[in-house]
Amino acid sequence: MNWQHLAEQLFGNQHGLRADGDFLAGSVSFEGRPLTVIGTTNHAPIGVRLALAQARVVLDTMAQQPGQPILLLIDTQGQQLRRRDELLGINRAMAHLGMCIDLARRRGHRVLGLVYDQALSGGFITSGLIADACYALPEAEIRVMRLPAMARITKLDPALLEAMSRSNPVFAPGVANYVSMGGVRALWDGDLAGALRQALVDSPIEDQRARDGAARGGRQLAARVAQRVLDAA
Amino acid sequence: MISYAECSARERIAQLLDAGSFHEWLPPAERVTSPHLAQLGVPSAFDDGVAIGRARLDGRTVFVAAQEGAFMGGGVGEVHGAKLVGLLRRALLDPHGERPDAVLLLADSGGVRLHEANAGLIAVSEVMRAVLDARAAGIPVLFLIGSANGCFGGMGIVARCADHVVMSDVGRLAMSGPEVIEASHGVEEFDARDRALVWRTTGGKHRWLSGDCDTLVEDDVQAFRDAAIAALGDTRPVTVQALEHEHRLLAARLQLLPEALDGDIEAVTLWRGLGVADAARVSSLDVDAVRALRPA
Amino acid sequence: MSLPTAIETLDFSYDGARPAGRFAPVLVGVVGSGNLEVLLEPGEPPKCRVRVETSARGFGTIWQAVLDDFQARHALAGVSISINDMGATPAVVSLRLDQAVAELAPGAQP
Amino acid sequence: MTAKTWNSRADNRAARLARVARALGPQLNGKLAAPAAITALLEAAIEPHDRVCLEGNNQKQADFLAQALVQLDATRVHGLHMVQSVLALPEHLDLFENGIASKLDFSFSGPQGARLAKLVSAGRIEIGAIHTYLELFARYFVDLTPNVALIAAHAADAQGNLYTGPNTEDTPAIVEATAFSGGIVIVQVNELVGEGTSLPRVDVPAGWVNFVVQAPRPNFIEPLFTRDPAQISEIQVLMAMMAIKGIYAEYGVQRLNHGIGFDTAAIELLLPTYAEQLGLKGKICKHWALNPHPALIPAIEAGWVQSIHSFGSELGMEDYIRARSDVFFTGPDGSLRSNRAFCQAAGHYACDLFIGSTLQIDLDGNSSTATLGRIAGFGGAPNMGADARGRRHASPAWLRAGREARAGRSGAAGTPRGQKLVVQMVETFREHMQPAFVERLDAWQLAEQAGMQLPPIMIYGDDVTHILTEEGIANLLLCRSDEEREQAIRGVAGYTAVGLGRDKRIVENLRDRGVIRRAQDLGIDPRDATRNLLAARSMRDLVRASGGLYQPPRRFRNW
Repeated sequence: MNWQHLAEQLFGNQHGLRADGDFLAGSVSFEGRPLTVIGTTNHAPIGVRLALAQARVVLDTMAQQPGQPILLLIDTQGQQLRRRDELLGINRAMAHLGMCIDLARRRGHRVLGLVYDQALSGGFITSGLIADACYALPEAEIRVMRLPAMARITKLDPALLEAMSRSNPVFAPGVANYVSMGGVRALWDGDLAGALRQALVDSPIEDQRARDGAARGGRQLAARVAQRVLDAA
Repeated sequence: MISYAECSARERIAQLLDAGSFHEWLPPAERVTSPHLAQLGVPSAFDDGVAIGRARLDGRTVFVAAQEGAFMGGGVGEVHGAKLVGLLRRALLDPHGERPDAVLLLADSGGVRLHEANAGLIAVSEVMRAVLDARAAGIPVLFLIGSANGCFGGMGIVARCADHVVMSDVGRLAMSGPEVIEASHGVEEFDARDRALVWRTTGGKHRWLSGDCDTLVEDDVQAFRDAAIAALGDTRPVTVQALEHEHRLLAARLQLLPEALDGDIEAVTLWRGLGVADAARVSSLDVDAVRALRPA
Repeated sequence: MSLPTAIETLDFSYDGARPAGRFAPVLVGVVGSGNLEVLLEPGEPPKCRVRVETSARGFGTIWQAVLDDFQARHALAGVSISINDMGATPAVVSLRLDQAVAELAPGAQP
Repeated sequence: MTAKTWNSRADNRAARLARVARALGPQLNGKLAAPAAITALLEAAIEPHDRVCLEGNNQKQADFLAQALVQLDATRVHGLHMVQSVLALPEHLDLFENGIASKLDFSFSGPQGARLAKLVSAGRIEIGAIHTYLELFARYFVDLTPNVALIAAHAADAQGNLYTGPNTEDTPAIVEATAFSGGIVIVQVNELVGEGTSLPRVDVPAGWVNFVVQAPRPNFIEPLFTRDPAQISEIQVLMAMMAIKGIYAEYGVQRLNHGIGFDTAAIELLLPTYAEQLGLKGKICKHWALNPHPALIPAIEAGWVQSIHSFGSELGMEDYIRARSDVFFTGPDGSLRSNRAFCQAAGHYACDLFIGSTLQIDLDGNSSTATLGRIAGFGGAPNMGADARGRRHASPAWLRAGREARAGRSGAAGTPRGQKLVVQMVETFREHMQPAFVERLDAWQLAEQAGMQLPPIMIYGDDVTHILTEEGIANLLLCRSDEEREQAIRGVAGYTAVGLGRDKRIVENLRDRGVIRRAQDLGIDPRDATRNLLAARSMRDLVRASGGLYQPPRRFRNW
């Protein structure tokens, strides 16, 4: 779904969300309450510049609209794969973005992520995955990398990975797998505004993803192993 | 002098912390291993590539995790990540009345373990949140980076979420590996075989000069130990003011570096812009000399 | 489904003459390319059991020969040996096994 | 009746020079040709079916001239007979694909070995023979004399004098053979020094050079002999300990050559540590025929090494060599003068020991680096790794090896003489569990495939004196029958099929006689073989050991 269409479904025709290149931002009104929207589009690669642009809006929201909820609209091909960005400390810029979002949460801003197109690895860790909860549209795609590239790097047989990905959500791209592993709290299907309204009310503040993954059967060990560490003599 | 880079994860623990003080949780004999590897023809490791536990550092209680880079490049999988999360939570929740003075993460990781990609990605994000939870509770988190694999991918982000980062000059801290960038944008963009270029872009000296790490040390276990002891009290609350300061710094840095510079001059140009005297000679200088170059 | 790349598991069992007694588990080595980890734990005397999980399939006879020689050197009893292997050569396997035995309590050594 | 012409080669050279002058016109200034005129120069200087030596060895490459040669019009220049040390660049084989060349005599083809095998089996290349370096140089002066030599030097002056820099390598041998037999010498240089400036030194006098062209880029040099100590394994440390204690100390080896590789780098790095502890300083390893291996820096600094003569140089070692001129052969300008031909001669006649690695060894002790589908050639190993039958001067190591080989023998076989120590050092399994010991070398099958007259054996079994593996040292000098020899080899072949096929009783007997010596027989505990014994464990340790004089190439620097 393109972002304009999404914004109209969520916030109506006069949504006030603006694109600056691949960067989306705006203060919108959702059912009479103000909401900060931050996002990217065109499968934007997240480089230093785009990470800082997002962080700026989070900082401004904290300063000017204390407690105002923040919605992150996610469409990224992952981190910018450039030497220049590495030199400039892209990991630091992304950590900064993540820490801004995290601090906003701690200061009472409800932060939700929505993968409306695609989400990949680095670009996802400091957006949807650092929010209170992350949601996705059913047609969205989430992955670390494509199977052929994964096969090349791990030197595993692509046919084997393909076969594995059918039986084990750990390997395969797809929002359903992320739901079953707890990484995505739920899919938003049909009444998107209704789904957002619900999420603003009932998204957890604590990190429940490991427990969700265990309950849904997609990630059996994470919660259990972490608990064993807590219990160990 | 014992090379930190050459040590295994368990050797680092043994050498860095007070002798004999390490008490391991979920040790190898408990066989808490990855369930995802065997079907891919990859053997598992009895500790899933990370040793965690409680120890003493200069007599003070610390929690420590050491990643083993030789196993799957130190990649974070479901179990590996859960051990890190459990360690950080244990520091925070303190169920046994043993609250540590710090959590030390001896990073040696390429980031997400691709063999369990989705679980690894979520796990890294859980580690990141757990690090920030610990910090919010006033427990300092220290990253030590000086291994052969360095600290890349999601772990490169998590490292920058810590209170304090110690690096050696052979350590590397970055996001994408040079091989990945070369594969995606060509050898002209990043020649992964040009190790000098790789280290100018990601290595400890550069991270020191640009302020991306807080301490620069020699590739020596004792030097890492001394730096960790010195950093024990270094708690840095995450506040709006601190993040605004960080934002100004990063935004200003972005302006220092013109686009599309050649790899031969790019790093030196940035160092000059940052006010580093003698920028051209950095590659040939030793750690002591480079330490003195960082602008105040 | 059995895949050609799956891990191969090999089990060996010996009777030994030198009881290892009680000891804390010993771990030596790292699972990395051309390397292995060896975990020694107390077992049922007089047995010395060895379980190997390896990514290099089809070398059962070599493992047998390497372990026969190892047990001929040490004659361990009451030891359970677990190995995770990523294609280590026999020389590295023998070295790790000897390193692990050296970590056993001194009383266990002849 | 016409008079017999006795100066046709000189006449032919004069004709070629005149042709070049006409073709280039103002683009030729004295001996200096414009880079843009390189095609015209080569087409005028080279005649169809010439023997052409294109300088290229395992380090420096006349790459600009190679690229130019490939571009020539094959209707004008074709059927060339290439005589050259190494096939390293793709252009070296492109020449045969596009019809410019048809026949080849060479020594080594490492990186191009697979492609060479394909071209040979497709009938695109006729191979005269595969040589050792010294053997090929020798034939330059007998029946493979080049008509045209295309060489590389660092700098030239206005007269055409050449400075070859540290990587002199093959250049003197090639130029001497060509210039004194009516041939044409064309050189690519990195720099031209202006009128009034003199070269650091003259390695080739102008009178032997016909044309000089400045290449747009410096000639390529491969840092082939740089081994990062970080990659040396503990098994290699163990084998190095065994080499030092079981062979170097045993024979008192003072003059030696090391092959390329991590096995021998480990030995170099154990001299100032393990060998020092054994009290061997001054008793072994004083004189070397060796490239400037960075791994030898700690031993040099610790005072182990008196002299090193080199085949070529090594990138990054220039300043170090300059500052250690007591050890290296350097010119009055301070830079290294290497010379492959002389160093090969030195390695053959003046060294008591050669030690190197191989890929396969058979039950007769024959060893080969040939693998199926690749024609790799030999380089210098067969020359170093062969007994010097013409040697007459004695040394303790040489005499002792000779005594061991001859004890109890009579007649010609028992006549007292020495023998060179030729050591093959291999792990029983290479990576991916490939056994180093085999019943039959791949070389035999390769010979059948490529229609060679002989299998490409690198070092013949009857030249090998010791085989060293992590399982022990087999001293083949002490074997008195083919069966003993076979069991001695099986006895150090470990868990390979060859090793498991040993007769345990005979092998134990050989061990009792000292024919086979295991680590524990030498008083070495394998658990002591840790990387901590290495005098340098990283590239940076080497730089430190050199006092900052060694400047490793970028690809080796992790700082």
